Amino acid sequence: MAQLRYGAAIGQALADAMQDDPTVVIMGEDIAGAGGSFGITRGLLDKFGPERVIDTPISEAAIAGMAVGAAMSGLKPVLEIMFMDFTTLAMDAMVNQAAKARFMFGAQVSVPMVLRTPHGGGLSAGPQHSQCLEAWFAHVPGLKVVCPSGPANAYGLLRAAIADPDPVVFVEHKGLYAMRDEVPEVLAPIPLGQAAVVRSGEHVTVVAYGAAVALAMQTAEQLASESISVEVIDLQTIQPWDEAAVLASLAKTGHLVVVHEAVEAFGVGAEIAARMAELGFSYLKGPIVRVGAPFMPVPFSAELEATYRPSVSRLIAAVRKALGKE
Amino acid sequence: MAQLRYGAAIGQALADAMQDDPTVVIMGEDIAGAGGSFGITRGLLDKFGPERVIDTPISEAAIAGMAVGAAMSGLKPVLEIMFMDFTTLAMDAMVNQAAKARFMFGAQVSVPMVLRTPHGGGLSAGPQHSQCLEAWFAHVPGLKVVCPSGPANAYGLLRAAIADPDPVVFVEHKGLYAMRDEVPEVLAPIPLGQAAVVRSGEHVTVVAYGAAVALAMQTAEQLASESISVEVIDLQTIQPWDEAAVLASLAKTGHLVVVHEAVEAFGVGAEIAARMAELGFSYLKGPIVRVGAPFMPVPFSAELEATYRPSVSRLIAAVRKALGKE
Amino acid sequence: MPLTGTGEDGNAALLRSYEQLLVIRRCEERLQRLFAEGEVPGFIHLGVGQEAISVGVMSALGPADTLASTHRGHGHALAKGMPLDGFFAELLARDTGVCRGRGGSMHVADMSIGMLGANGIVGAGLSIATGSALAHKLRKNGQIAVSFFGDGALAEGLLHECGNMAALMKLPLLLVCEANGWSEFSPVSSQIAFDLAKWSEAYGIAYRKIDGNDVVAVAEAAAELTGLIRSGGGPALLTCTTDRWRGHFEGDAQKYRSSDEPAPRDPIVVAGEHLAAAGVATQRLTQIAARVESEIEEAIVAARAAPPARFDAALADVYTAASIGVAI
Amino acid sequence: MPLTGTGEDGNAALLRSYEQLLVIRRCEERLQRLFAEGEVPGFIHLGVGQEAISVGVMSALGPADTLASTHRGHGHALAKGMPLDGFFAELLARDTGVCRGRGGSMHVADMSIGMLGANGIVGAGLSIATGSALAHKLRKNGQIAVSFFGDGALAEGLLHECGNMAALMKLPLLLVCEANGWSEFSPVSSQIAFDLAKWSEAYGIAYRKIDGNDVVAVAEAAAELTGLIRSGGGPALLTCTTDRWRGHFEGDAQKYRSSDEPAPRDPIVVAGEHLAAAGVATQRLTQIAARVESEIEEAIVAARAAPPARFDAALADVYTAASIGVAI
Ligand SMILES: Cc1ncc(C[n+]2csc(CCOP(=O)(O)OP(=O)(O)O)c2C)c(N)n1
Ligand SMILES: Cc1ncc(C[n+]2csc(CCOP(=O)(O)OP(=O)(O)O)c2C)c(N)n1
Ligand SMILES: [Mg+2]
Ligand SMILES: [Mg+2]
Repeated sequence: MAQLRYGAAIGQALADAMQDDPTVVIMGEDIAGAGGSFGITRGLLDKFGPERVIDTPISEAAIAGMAVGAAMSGLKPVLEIMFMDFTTLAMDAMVNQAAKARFMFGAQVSVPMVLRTPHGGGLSAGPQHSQCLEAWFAHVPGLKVVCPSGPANAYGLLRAAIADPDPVVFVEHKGLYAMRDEVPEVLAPIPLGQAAVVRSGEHVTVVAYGAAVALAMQTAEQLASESISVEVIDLQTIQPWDEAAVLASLAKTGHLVVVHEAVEAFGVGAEIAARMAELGFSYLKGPIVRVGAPFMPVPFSAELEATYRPSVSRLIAAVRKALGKE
Repeated sequence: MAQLRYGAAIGQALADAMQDDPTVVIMGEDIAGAGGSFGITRGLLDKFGPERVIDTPISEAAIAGMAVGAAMSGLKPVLEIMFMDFTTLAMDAMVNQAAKARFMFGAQVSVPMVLRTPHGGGLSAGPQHSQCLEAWFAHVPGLKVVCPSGPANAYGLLRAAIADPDPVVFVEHKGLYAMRDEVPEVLAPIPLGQAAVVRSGEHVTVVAYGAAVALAMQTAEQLASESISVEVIDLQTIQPWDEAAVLASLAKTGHLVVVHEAVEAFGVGAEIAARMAELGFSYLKGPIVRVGAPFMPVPFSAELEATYRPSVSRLIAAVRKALGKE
Repeated sequence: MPLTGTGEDGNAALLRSYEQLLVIRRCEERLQRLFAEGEVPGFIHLGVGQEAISVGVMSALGPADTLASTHRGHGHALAKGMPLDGFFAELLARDTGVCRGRGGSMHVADMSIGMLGANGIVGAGLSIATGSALAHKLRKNGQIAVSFFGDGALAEGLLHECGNMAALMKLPLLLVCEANGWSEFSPVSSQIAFDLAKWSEAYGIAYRKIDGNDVVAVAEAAAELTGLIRSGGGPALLTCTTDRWRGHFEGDAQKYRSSDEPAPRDPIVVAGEHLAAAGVATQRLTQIAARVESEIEEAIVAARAAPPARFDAALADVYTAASIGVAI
Repeated sequence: MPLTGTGEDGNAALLRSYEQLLVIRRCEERLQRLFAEGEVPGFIHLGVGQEAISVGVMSALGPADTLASTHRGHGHALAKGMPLDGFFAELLARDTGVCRGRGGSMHVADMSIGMLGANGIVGAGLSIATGSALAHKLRKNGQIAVSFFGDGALAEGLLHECGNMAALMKLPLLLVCEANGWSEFSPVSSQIAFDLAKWSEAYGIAYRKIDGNDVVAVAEAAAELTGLIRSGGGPALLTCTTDRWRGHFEGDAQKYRSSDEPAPRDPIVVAGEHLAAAGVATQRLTQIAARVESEIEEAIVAARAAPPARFDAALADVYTAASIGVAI
């Protein structure tokens, strides 16, 4: 097993994809010369040159729309939007153009583009540089949404996203960029749409994605000492998500908790809970409990932000609640 | 009881609000001289003049941001975005500015603005002129989201929205504009955040909003003949929504169906179902079933669109499923 | 290449343009009736009176050059070569339509001829065409991309972002402003405060403004500007003044228009005059007109007979490969 | 009003400006240390070297005039009159901060003096200021609004949308471009292809470009342009050339910068030269400097002693009135 950082895994996936496919180009603000605000694209300019590693002006609406047009004209653009909060400026291109093109043009064309963007807090970056907005994109038919939890699936999912013929919103957690973990010797794509059971357990299913997976694992570890056996599912892909995997786990455990860093209300967890409250109702032995951010913008204060973000203690409380052990 | 059309009720609410409060101004594309693409603001230019009824260029990002700045500077702007699909161009202003200002500036200021916009299909307007995107806004702390189902609450909720100190996304259904119904002799604001039990019943709770309320009422009517007694809740406000009202109804009926025209996946119904699968779990006697649009863009073909949109027959099937009577 | 020469042979290109003008005009006139009779639903924006812009610009494009269009895109589609069958079948929401009945008027597209789609979002085509131009440049295929947009669309921020981007990257992009003086129900003069010639100059974008109702003038300007662009000169902007004969969309009562607007010049009449001056017999034009009419009627007959759009096929086309999704 | 006169009295305004320059500079220098020592978290963008723009422009504004700022907004806030206590308390995430510790550096705001907020979204302030200008115009209160933005922000579409809007509606709006030559880690010349003077001319927006490191020059140009604006002339644009002395944000290693950039002119030195030329004694400046330093240290002491930001209060401030929400 080799070791890789999450950020480096993403950089590696970009490099390998560019190596394998000359139509892959990457674009974004300060991604070329400077290697990106988080250093993810460092080295790619030297390797692939300025025609394929493109620094753009601060024009999010245009570059997203350009990615659509380029994807319709033979390229596979991978666009970086520096913070997920700034995707607010690129919504028309993603939602009304990229997501719809294949469907509304009668399957004449696909839009093979990836929008990479970091979400999440922990850096005191405040209300406009920390949001987790993946639920928006998951609500839009035609987009795929992916969120890796560690270096190995960051690599594998990004390779799959770039190879995918459809537009993919690839959500990275900026707090994970420095995370170091084992990756397989031979890195390979991980199919989109498949969850991973990252810890198996008997009593309760915890569904997580992105940075929340580590929380779920810690929670499982802690609860094991109380003989509560937690099964942890890493969703990996948020749209289309792996309903079958979650259902199978729920069938086994009878209890469900969903955790993510995004605001709980109308977040990704709502869909998972709602779907299981329908499909999995007969398996449910207790309430479905969600852990997410409270209903407020992300605060600047480090102290407030720590309270704001989901924690092991909140997740433990949620598991107890789901099990009726409050 | 007087009679009023949905569109006229909205126009009346605008006129009355402008009459009562000189700081209310309305702005949007073709809303002044032309009275709006759907004729909602007709007559207001003559009544209140071009300083308060403002035609703008086709610059959605700017006019939404301007509404924020104007609201921070003593006006109460009511902005029309011609189709909800075009709010994709106004997301930064709504999400990063309007929604956050009060919180992130330490409650120094409120942003008393309303963004009015029509959603929904039925006009063969196609994939970029029919979307229901309210779930996005409901996911953003700081925004309120309202969706009236008929003339009476269109008037009352809009008056409350304009009077409200916080930014409100006021979602109208373009297919309802011509709907005529009874309204009280004396029109008054309807508080935000409160649902209305529009039909009481014993066996199952159907939660709806906007155009889906009429569907729910028809469904209830039809099922009454089979001795299935349906309680229909008109949500009215989607954020903050009236959890207590839904919970009380669920406590009575034990069964829950949620219906809306928006895409089912990651839609408003997901949050309601998820919340009830937690808070109301002990009351639940069957699966929570949602009825929404399938996972595809809104098709142009009238035939396809009719299949796409929720219908009484799909709602009846959902109620049966919820009741275990498939 | 210039459209005009002498005699019938020397005017083959102009005759082709004349035919295209007629095709677009007659198609839209038929659509107008089909809409009025309830056979075509939705929002239909006709470009009657503006045909010379599509035809003139397209005369300077090759089949692999791309274009992004607008809500008023029939002319762009047909001039670029969209087959009549697929066009009418789309408007009639048939499975044989260019978009299999899912897009309709506002989304007619034909990737096989580089027509990247009409678009319901004002201004969106600007960025799509800019991206397409970027692809052409990086792929070094010698192609160019064209963005058509109206004079009302000039207010959208993408004009600036894409103008800056294209100038910066020297992209092979032709911007074509169809200046009909209207932005829906409002005169453009009430919405646009800047001068487009000066604007272009600020970005170093080559600029021409011509009579958009004269297909020869449009073709000449397009030939000049696409020549500049193909030789690596970066983006150019062509403003074509024209007139919107009909309402913003079909069904628009146009109360906002005054009866004393000057009568617009008819691009078909203008083209006919050019042909007459060049010595082409009117009889030739009558023949063309007859052929166009019958081709259109045949396309409508075929569309009517075609199977309707299919829901299952639509659902399967949300993603490219079948994937997990919420079934209806 | 001009900043300069003769003697100490005649130079009261310039002395005030000098003090403001010092306040901003010393505040930022302290912040730099507080950040390095881990006492201030988050993204901190310092405007060291750019102070004359804030101070000069503010000299032309009244207390009720409004401004929308940027991610690099300390100078705008302090020059407009934000109290030092609230400023430092905010950066230290205290309950007594101007934003009660929820906004931090990127969101410092003080509505009581028309400072509508620093902003983490490049370009967003353009539309907020334009809207504020609209409110001033409709309320006929004689006030104007100012939008500060960087030269990198020139690429955003809002520049165009707001420029057009303000020109069209003749809004009382001053656009101030802080041209430090950098857009994060890239030279602006690699991102902006248009000429701002010509651009302004295309929109009929009055334009001046001056040395932004000379507070007197900024003040004079701001006085001229705000005069034009207040007399109903519509929007104006002022480009102030300047230099970003430090990294894009604190912690930026600036590997992209070359060591042979010419040494920038220090706005404080320039202002000091003006004062010396006008006969103001250096001793006077030393006194001011000492006062400024002690006021800043007091503010930091107070901030440190203040209670931390409160979660419950934050949660209660999402909406104006307590409403139904999801509790944590
Ligand atoms: C983003 C967006 N805003 C508004 C509209 C509604 N709309 C459709 S066409 C139009 C006017 C466009 O005017 P112009 O660009 O001059 O084109 P024309 O209709 O004159 O061909 C408007 C406002 C839209 N479709 N998209
Ligand atoms: C919409 C948006 N895009 C990108 C960023 C990231 N960003 C922050 S500052 C900056 C550069 C701004 O340059 P300029 O406007 O010249 O201001 P300066 O930093 O030079 O003061 C960028 C790209 C952002 N905050 N917002
Ligand atoms: Mg027009
Ligand atoms: Mg700069």
